[in-house]
Amino acid sequence: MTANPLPENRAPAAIRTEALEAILTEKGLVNAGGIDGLINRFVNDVGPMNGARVVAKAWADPEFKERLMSDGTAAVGEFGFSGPQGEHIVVVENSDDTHNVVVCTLCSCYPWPLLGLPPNWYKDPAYRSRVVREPRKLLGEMGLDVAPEKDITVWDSSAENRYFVLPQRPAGTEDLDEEQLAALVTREAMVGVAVVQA
Amino acid sequence: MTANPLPENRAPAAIRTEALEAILTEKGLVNAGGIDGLINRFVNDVGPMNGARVVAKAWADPEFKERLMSDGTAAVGEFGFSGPQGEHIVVVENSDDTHNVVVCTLCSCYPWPLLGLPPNWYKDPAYRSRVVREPRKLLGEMGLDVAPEKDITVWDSSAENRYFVLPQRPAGTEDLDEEQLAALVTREAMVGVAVVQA
Amino acid sequence: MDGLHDMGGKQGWGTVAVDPDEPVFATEWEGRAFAMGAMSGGLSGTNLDAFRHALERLHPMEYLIDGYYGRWLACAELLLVDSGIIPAGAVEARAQKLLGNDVDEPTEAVENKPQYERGGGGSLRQIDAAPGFAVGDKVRARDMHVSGHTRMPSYIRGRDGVVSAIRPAAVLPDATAHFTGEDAQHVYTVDFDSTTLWGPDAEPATLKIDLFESYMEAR
Amino acid sequence: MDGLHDMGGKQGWGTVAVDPDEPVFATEWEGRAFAMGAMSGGLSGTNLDAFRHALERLHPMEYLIDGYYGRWLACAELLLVDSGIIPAGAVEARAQKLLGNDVDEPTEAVENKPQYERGGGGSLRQIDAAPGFAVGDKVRARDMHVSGHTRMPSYIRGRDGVVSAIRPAAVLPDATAHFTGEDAQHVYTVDFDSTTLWGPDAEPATLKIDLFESYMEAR
Repeated sequence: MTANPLPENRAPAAIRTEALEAILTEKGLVNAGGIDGLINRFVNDVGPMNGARVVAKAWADPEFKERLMSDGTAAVGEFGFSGPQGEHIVVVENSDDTHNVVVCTLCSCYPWPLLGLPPNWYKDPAYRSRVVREPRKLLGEMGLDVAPEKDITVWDSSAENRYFVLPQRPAGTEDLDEEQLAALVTREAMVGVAVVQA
Repeated sequence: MTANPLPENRAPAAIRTEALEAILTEKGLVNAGGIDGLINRFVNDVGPMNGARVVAKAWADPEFKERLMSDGTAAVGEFGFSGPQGEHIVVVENSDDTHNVVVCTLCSCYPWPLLGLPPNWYKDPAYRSRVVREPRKLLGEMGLDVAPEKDITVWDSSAENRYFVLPQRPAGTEDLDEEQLAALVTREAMVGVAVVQA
Repeated sequence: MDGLHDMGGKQGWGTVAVDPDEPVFATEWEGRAFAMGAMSGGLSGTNLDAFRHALERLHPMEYLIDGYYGRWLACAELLLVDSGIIPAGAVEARAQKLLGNDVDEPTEAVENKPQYERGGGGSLRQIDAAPGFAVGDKVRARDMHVSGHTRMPSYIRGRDGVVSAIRPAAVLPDATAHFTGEDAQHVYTVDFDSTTLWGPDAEPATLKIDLFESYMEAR
Repeated sequence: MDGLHDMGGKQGWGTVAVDPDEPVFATEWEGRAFAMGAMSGGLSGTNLDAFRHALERLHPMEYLIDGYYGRWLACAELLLVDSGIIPAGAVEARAQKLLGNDVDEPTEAVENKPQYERGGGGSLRQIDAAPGFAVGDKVRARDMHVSGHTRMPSYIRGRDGVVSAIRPAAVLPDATAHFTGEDAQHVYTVDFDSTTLWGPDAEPATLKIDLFESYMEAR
């Protein structure tokens, strides 16, 4: 067999993970509590609900929106959203003219403090390869038909700037408060593969 | 999990091969004898021993060598070597100035009538990717140190021409007959990743 | 297409070892997969170029996971399914049955072989047109973006070379793989200097590659 | 490096489906592999760029076979082995033991962390040099052939674009991943028209990508 350098009876990833944790634990370099804490943070504390609050506030508060667009990092810092993969946040706004969509073709860079860890589709080679070459077709396959009159702008996160899409506020949401607005905002809309629906 | 579209409990290749053969046999499209015959041909009848005879004759018979260099297809046809992957044979001669090496970067095209089916190293992505970019380094890793004063020419078999390397005749073989010479000639030497040694 | 198969110059594949004594087929199934792969073009009513394109159409994981003859097996199945000789999923279903699992096998497929004409056997053709390029001509490999089958590898795209030989004319794989005709063309060997391809620090070498006339433009 | 990771514009990867309800980690091991991957930079005395380069150094099969967190696990192991925190082969040997197989575990490694200085936390830096390019400048992505780590994807190599924003200066990953210094540079967002990248038949779109100053040349 050519091309596969992995040992034929290699242990499954679950067992190799257990093995690495055991080795590092014996050396006193990690402990289960530290690992559990990190997992817990990304399962429960950080995720798209952060970004959704930012979007809702930007829709509800024009002054905040102005701050957000001119210095995304500082504006999301008002919520306490900062940390790894959030050194420099740039917010890009969808409009009637332009639809924005974000990718990292080289790995899977993603604005962790606002959206948590990336979903599978964002990490999938099909997304990473195709969205820079045939974005409209790919978005259509993913369930978003971008209106023909809209231009598409694709942001490839090749350095430490993290792009965050401010979706368009859907019609019929004039009476909702920030919390209600935030509940409408999906992860997919904040990356640009969906729009927000009322 | 991203990137792996294969069903998790997919049957091993050996069983899928058996399954395909069973289905095609039931339809009367293949039979075991035909399959066995094709296997037998490439295991026993066609292989590097064919090319080795061509090389030995070229070393021993200057007129044959002239015919071989000017029309490889016709010259190897004198031995009855022809058929699939041998439509147009081009022989390239190693010299004190130039070392030739053959690859197919896009698949694994190879002069079947002269060399049989390609060996694993020829099909390996490491060979296909590296020999066009760092041939001297790769050949060194494969055990062939090309003399620094020799130029390296790499032939990428991107169309239906099949390249065949005529190695240099080693010193000390003046008294050998064609059969003895042929016994020295390896598959690797006829692709250009080795030289012939006495 | 810009697929995994287009390996020239790519990095990260490691090293390669020569085993001078390796058997032609490492296992019984490899030989049988080879044989059925070799027969699949005829059985499916396709051709060699369609088989090569089938290799390119495999998902990269499928391309790699069972090695070279794993690819042949997968391509045989792909062409036979495309042409309606066997139904999609039939091979895996039968394999599961062979493993003792109780699965339904798909119903029969409807034969759907491609309809096209060939101008002869094999790939070489005699053509009337005079060659557009001569030995010694400076040429550029065109900056082509072909989503289907092509025999122009990406590593020479847009790079300058010199014609060193005129080869027999041949059918254009970009056409025959898709059954849209033969478009037979002159074929040339074009020489590229390694520094043109890989930058000034490249290992010195000459790269010779065969190009169809429509892949080339004059410089 | 021209590796499998450099996926922009490549073909043959199929389609992608969105599952809005997918869990953060599909399995227990994915979460633990993530956590150890996140800690591996600190434990090995390396950095984020070295981690990204470790992803690129995985054999393509390793890159793909266990998905995203499989890559993180493999990278954690690679960096820890490189830095002599654990011996090569230790993870697989321990895993085999956990599976009940009788194998010898390798002896201890010798710590060998890279020695290098950082000019601060994170990747952003203040630099004195004035930006070499201004918004509106026409530029070309240099025809670079980097065998190590780089953040210049191959699909813009040699293509023309226009600077649309100046971003904060940052350390150059091509340097920091290899512990050869920081080489902090200005970073620009450069706009490319899709037809410049993929030919005249490309879907209309604007591609915006961040480039370090040394990746660019004036047009």
